[in-house]
Amino acid sequence: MNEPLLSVRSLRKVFGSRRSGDGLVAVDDVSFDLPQGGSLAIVGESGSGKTTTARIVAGLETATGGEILLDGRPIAGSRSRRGGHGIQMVFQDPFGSLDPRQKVGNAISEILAVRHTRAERRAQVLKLLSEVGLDERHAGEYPANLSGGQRQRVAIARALAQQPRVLILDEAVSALDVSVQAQVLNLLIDLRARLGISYLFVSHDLAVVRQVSDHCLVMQHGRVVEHGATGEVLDHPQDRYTRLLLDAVPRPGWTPRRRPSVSAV
Amino acid sequence: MATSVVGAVGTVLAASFVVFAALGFAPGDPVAQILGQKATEAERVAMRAQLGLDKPLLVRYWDWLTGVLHGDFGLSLTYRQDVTLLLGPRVSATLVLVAMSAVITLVVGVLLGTVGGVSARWRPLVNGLAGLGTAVPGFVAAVLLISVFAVGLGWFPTYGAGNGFGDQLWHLALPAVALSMAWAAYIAQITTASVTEEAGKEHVATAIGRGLPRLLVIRRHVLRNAFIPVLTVSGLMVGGLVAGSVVVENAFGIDGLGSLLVKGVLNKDYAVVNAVSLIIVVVFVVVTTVVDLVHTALDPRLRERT
Amino acid sequence: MAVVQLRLVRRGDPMLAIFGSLCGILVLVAIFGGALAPYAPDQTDILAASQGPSAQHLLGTDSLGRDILSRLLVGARLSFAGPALIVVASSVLGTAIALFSAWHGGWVDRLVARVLNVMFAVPGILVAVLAAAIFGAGFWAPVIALSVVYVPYIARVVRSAAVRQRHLPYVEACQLAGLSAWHICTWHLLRNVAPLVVAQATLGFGWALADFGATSFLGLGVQPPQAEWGVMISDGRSDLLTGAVQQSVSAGLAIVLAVVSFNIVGARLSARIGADG
Amino acid sequence: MTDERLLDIEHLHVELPARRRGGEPRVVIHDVSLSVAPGESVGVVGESGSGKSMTTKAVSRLLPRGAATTGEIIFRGSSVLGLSGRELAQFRARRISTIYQDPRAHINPLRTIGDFLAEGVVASGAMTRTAALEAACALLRDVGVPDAERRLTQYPHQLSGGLLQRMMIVMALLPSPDLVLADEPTTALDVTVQSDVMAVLAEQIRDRSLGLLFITHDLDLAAAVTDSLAVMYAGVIVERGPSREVSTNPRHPYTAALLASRPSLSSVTRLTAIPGRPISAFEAGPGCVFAARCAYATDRCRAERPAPQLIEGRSVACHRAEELGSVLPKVAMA
Amino acid sequence: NPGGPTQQELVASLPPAKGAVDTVTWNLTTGEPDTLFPPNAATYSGGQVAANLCDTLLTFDAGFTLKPNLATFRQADPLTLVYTIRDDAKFWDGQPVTAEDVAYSMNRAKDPSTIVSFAYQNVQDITVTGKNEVTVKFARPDVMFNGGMASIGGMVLQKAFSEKAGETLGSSGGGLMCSGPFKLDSWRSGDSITVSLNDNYWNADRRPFAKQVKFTFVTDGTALVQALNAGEIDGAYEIPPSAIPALRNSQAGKLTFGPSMQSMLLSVATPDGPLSDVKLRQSLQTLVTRDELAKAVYNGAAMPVYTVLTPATWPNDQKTAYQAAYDPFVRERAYNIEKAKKLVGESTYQGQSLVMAIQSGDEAISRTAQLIQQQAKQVGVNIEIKPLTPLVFSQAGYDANKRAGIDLILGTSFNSAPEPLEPLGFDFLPDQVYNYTNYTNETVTNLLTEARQTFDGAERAKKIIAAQQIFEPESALVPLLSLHTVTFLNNRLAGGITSFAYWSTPQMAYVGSAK
Ligand SMILES: Nc1ncnc2c1ncn2[C@@H]1O[C@H](COP(=O)(O)OP(=O)(O)OP(=O)(O)O)[C@@H](O)[C@H]1O
Ligand SMILES: Nc1ncnc2c1ncn2[C@@H]1O[C@H](COP(=O)(O)OP(=O)(O)OP(=O)(O)O)[C@@H](O)[C@H]1O
Ligand SMILES: [Mg+2]
Ligand SMILES: [Mg+2]
Ligand code: NI
Repeated sequence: MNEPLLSVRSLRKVFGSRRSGDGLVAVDDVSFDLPQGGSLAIVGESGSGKTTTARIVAGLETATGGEILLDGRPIAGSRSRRGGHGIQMVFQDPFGSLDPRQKVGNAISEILAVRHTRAERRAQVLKLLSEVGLDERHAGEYPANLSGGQRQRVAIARALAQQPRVLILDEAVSALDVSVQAQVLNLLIDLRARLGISYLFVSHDLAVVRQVSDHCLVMQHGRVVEHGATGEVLDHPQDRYTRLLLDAVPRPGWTPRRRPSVSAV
Repeated sequence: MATSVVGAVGTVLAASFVVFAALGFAPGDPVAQILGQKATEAERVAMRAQLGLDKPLLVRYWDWLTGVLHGDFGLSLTYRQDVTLLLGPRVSATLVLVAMSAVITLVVGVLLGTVGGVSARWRPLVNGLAGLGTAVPGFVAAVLLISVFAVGLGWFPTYGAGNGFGDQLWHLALPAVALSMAWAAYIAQITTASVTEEAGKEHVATAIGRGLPRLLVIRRHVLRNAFIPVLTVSGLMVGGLVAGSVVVENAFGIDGLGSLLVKGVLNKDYAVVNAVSLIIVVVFVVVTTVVDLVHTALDPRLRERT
Repeated sequence: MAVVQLRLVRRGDPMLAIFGSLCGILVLVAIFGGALAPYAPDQTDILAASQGPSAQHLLGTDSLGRDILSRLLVGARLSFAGPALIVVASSVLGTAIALFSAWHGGWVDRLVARVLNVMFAVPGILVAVLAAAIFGAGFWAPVIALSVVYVPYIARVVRSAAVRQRHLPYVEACQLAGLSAWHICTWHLLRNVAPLVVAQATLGFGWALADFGATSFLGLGVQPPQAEWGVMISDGRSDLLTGAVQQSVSAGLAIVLAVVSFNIVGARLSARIGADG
Repeated sequence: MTDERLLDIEHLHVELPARRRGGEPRVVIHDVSLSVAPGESVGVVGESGSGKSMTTKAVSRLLPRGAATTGEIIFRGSSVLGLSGRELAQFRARRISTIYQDPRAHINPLRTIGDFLAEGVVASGAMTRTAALEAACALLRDVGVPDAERRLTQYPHQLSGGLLQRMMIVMALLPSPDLVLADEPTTALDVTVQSDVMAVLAEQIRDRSLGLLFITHDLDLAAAVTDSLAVMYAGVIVERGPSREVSTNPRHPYTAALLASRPSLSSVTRLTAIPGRPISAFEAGPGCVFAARCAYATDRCRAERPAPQLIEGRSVACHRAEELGSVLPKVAMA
Repeated sequence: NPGGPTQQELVASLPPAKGAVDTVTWNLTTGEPDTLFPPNAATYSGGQVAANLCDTLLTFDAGFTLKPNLATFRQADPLTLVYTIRDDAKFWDGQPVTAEDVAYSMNRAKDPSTIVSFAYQNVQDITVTGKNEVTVKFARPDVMFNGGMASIGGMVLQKAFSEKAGETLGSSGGGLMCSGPFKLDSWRSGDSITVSLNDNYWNADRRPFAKQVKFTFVTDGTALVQALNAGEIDGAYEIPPSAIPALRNSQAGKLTFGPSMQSMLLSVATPDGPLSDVKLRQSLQTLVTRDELAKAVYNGAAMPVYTVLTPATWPNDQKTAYQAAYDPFVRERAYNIEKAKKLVGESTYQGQSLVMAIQSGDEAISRTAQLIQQQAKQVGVNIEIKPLTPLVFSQAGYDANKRAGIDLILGTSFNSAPEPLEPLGFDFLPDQVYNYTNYTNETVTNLLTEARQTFDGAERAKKIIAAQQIFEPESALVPLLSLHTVTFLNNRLAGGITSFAYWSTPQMAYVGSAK
């Protein structure tokens, strides 16, 4: 395997009191590689540090420790915008991820303005929209007039406008209805195949993860408990926690099971 | 707890310093007030030195601050006497006025607002009344009340703060009404909005869905929760009433802190202005802090943060 | 912003329509009141002083024989100009502070919050009196003072809205897209809080009208012979005792009407913004 | 037969008043018929906006102000819609209980868990406060909450989501109701916690042989915990039948499509997405509510709304139910 | 006369009271005094209250004739005045009033930090020269000095008490020890001052009828009218003009207009600027309708005046001489719009805006200013009104820097005695603070200086009138009104001084029951 596009080494994030050091450890010693064109999923229960990891990689959060390498070179750890490095992100909430008072066409062309002339921009916007299955009509709409799935497509188009090499998807399909989720998942799968973008795919839905990722990372309490090829991990889980997770997914023939005892909270 | 006290003290210090400094910018020479117009320049310079007015601002502030901490508010330049003596009776007049207004505001505002919030039938009326009420500024209310109740009907006196408790209540009734009108209406609006919002909350739907009696739901789940924002606004209200009292005192010829403050500023009577603003700021800060504490006591979610 | 307002009016809210047009009429009176006034506002006629309403003087005359109706109409200009300036100045300043504070977050935000707290603690009237002492009583003293006093009220509301916007993912998406902080603040945050600012300012206009009138009433603001409603109330106070209430009462009612209209419009606009999400 | 029924919803139709003056009233439930027998668990599955929550609200008569309801809701033989104020309170206090999706929003944050649990039974006069708290403690232990006494003195914000949902369950069971309405009780929870909470709920319902109306958007989950299943789309129940049947052998194109768009945990397959987006009842045209997205729709489907018809023990609202029976893909059991 | 009483109709005092009364509530309309320490009690309120508490060395009667009081005086020579203190006077605490106390009090007043110290400006020293004798030595002869001893400048305090009280003497916390008809009981700051009858008062003529007097501090006209009409307050001096219409027909009591030495005038504030043009100044003299002003703004509580020396300041025995010199000015300066227009036309005035400063917060002054502004506009003179806070306004009174940008000052002034030299000395002698236009005229200077040293009344009048003929035509002062003292007294009471002499006499001693 050639050199990974993105490597994360011993990432650590502590929230809260920096001086006394009694803050909350959200991410603890997380390392992984993301090859060019690959797709890596991070799964785990709520609060396990998935989002935090993704945000650090995107540069929206500062790591307390560890390093992130792009093409083998460390990128500045602080709040410098990683957009320029080819890392883009799609967020979970389809309602919050677009400016409610900006037409979606403008939202995309605004970003293109950095690199393109006005004339190029319009064509480019339409091209990007058609890439995600939308058309000119949608460009003139306000987000409020689009459905959740359409908004999420716009968010993807906007991320694509930057010609990213890594696309971080933080629960990008979790808020969608099943019928729409399937559309967006298909879109993502197609886009990766077509454009060769790498995905860092954050989700708590193991079935979804199975469809879109090559490798996956299981996190619990900020730590990586299992790491491997997705099929392998899901079919032959090694870690106790991964098994617990898998057992809890409803499917035909499944019955809910009570955990031996509820940990005191 | 500790942080809120530190914050309160910081606020008091900062606000009092701002006032202290701003007063220095006002034109006019306080010495003129003391010496009259016929004194010579040399006498004025000497008097200024005697009063310490030639010292730098920070030194003067420090002197004043240490004085205040020892209970000494300094000497009034115009009255040539301890500010403490000047404050005594005026504080009580203004305090009674503000307290009466606060009681009227809270009782009327909360009652009206609760009715408006709980009953959809009465809500338009309450909203209308409250909308009208908030639009009647204290000085307009004062003029209207005087012309109707004092001049027209002769039911109330129009001047002074009165002596003794009962007399004071009687004298301050109209001013208190004038002062509280807009605020009572405002509190009624806030209460209505808050009660309406709280009544629409899901936990209230749960309570109703459990078949709890309506009154119980209103009392336990709607009102108690709805009073938290009302409480916060009440903190601001006390500040507003104290500020509004200046205007109302003027309109009703009451010699209170407000008129003392206005006179003090116009005469550059440093000690008086600083003392009065300190009192006002402290009242405001204490009330906000108390409101915060009550808020914390009412809302368990806040309890652990401190 | 006017467009926003128009669009809201068109969406069919009779209260908003009625009081919105009332506000419009009042503003027109403020601008063109001079042309409508039957007399010059400061034209004295000692022989016709303190008269009751008559055909010549619909609202009677004041103690210097000036036509009260004319003064009321002309007085609208100063009565509105002051609050308008106050609202514009405090909104601009308050919004700028709010956006700055919300954008930076962290200690900057905490510091701003503290400073605003201190500003809340200094009573407005004290600032007004100080301003009158520093700048001299007149039109500008209360305008300057109240502009400062209103800043925390605007800033607090706008800040919390801006913070809410700030944490929406679209802002982070913009950051990731390499857009500058200035661009994001002006093109996205500002645009999204703008309706709130308009609503807040409209509400604030009502309050400012009352407070501005109060400073004139106290003799710290607009000075006679300028026609202004607060001044008129104060002027007419001594006539109350002889039963000549029309000056104070008509000016008082004018203030109440204006404040009611702007308050209702402001509240409706805020409510709509709340409903819009 | 009817006497055996716990709850019968017949041709329920709900209209909400228009958002703005002069607007059209909005239909949110078009035609829903459902029944729950004592001890039976009935699932209602559908995407967002299909009217699931509205159905539960209609049962406990908690619809938004101004809602117009037609049809019938019969509880143990008497009409719920006809209950007087006092009877309604008794009905809500003793006969039915509801568990909501977001326990944090549905519990008063200012009151202790103990207050929350005991309040209902104390107010309806069923128990004294002490007795209620004791009963709550016992129930808490049954649902696997250790340290029950301490929990009673805690406030909602001190508890995790899963724990809070158990409190909801205890609250719902405390007055010993006949019917429990559960509106997406686990949607906000992690899968592991969901499995746990579901297990608790299912066990309690079974032990007490209560009726359960279980609302969810997760077909697999519903199929796993219920006896019969209703699939809802745009205010209409498109298919109703025994859970196992419906989830493995769909007779309505929508049910089938829903199943096909579910990603599988065990294999990577190209998902068959349904084009378009889910709609609400008031957006539907005159024909079949699903017609616009249906791969099998005919002109008739678009013009005429199909009435539910009984096929193989299932009620299916589709003109082409008969002919499609063999066409629609079946789902293999894992 | 719809405008109010003429000079002749003014009432200086009311018929005497008939009997004792328990409490009189009297309002101080200008508000709470700053201090009662006599040398600084130069305000309307402070002086009025102090006059009831502290005896002056000399006194005026209601007609402003100088009389002995606590002392008699002897002009030993032009530079020496000898006061002999009566031996039966006692302080409130029973201690006798001694020459020591008198000399101490006078020296306190002479201290340059006091407001009355100007009255002592020609005094060299003050010494005790006998058991009951105090001698005042002058550096220059000063005919005005004795007049000053009849008001706050000549009030006697007890030395022992005053030294003990120190800084707080005369404040609400410090109190006073004097020998006047009333004792100071209490001063509740912000509420009232209460004084009570001094049982041991030496002067039987001034033995008070009231056991107790309570001074209130209502400044608001509306509130005052209410209180007076309701009988909550028995009386007040200085009733504001705006309250007059409402009190004129009061059922509760009566309004009285009395003579006063207060006047309102418009002064040119700067030696340069458009108003350095004499023609423009003269136009100001005739463009104001003084009669209308007196009527409309002052509701009859004022009377037009046409020269700086107002009739009220003319000494009683020289009235005819002054009147003769006054009349031509009345004719010349009567309201005449055509004449004013012509004068403006002849001047160099180009329509610049003239800034007129007034003290903010005084309603009558504000209205006067508005009226003047309107009338000036009719002859093409643009006046802009600039209200100043009291502090700035009074500073502008003596500090030329603070008058920058101001062309005119509209204000009031009052004389403490009917002494023409008092205002003239301030206004027309070189290097005087109130001589804003730097008016210098050697003849005028000489005449006035001589007059000050001339003890013969007729001679002095001649010199003053001669000076007036010179300065008045080009004067930078526009006299407008002589203001009356307006008094309200409840019908249950009688007696009392209703002229401005109330300010320097124990006026409350005369108020008693009407029955
Ligand atoms: N800004 C923050 N300040 C403090 N703590 C935070 C912050 N953001 C996240 N955390 C905490 O860090 C931990 C990890 O959070 P994170 O959002 O990464 O979890 P997650 O795996 O994405 O969970 P979810 O599935 O709920 O999205 C949580 O306990 C969370 O409360
Ligand atoms: N309080 C309300 N006022 C007006 N319309 C409402 C209200 N609540 C829901 N609706 C509308 O009623 C329709 C059905 O809503 P309902 O909440 O029953 O859907 P649901 O199936 O529960 O969806 P979800 O899965 O999102 O909970 C939707 O179109 C929704 O927009
Ligand atoms: Mg997350
Ligand atoms: Mg729902
Ligand atoms: Ni604390």
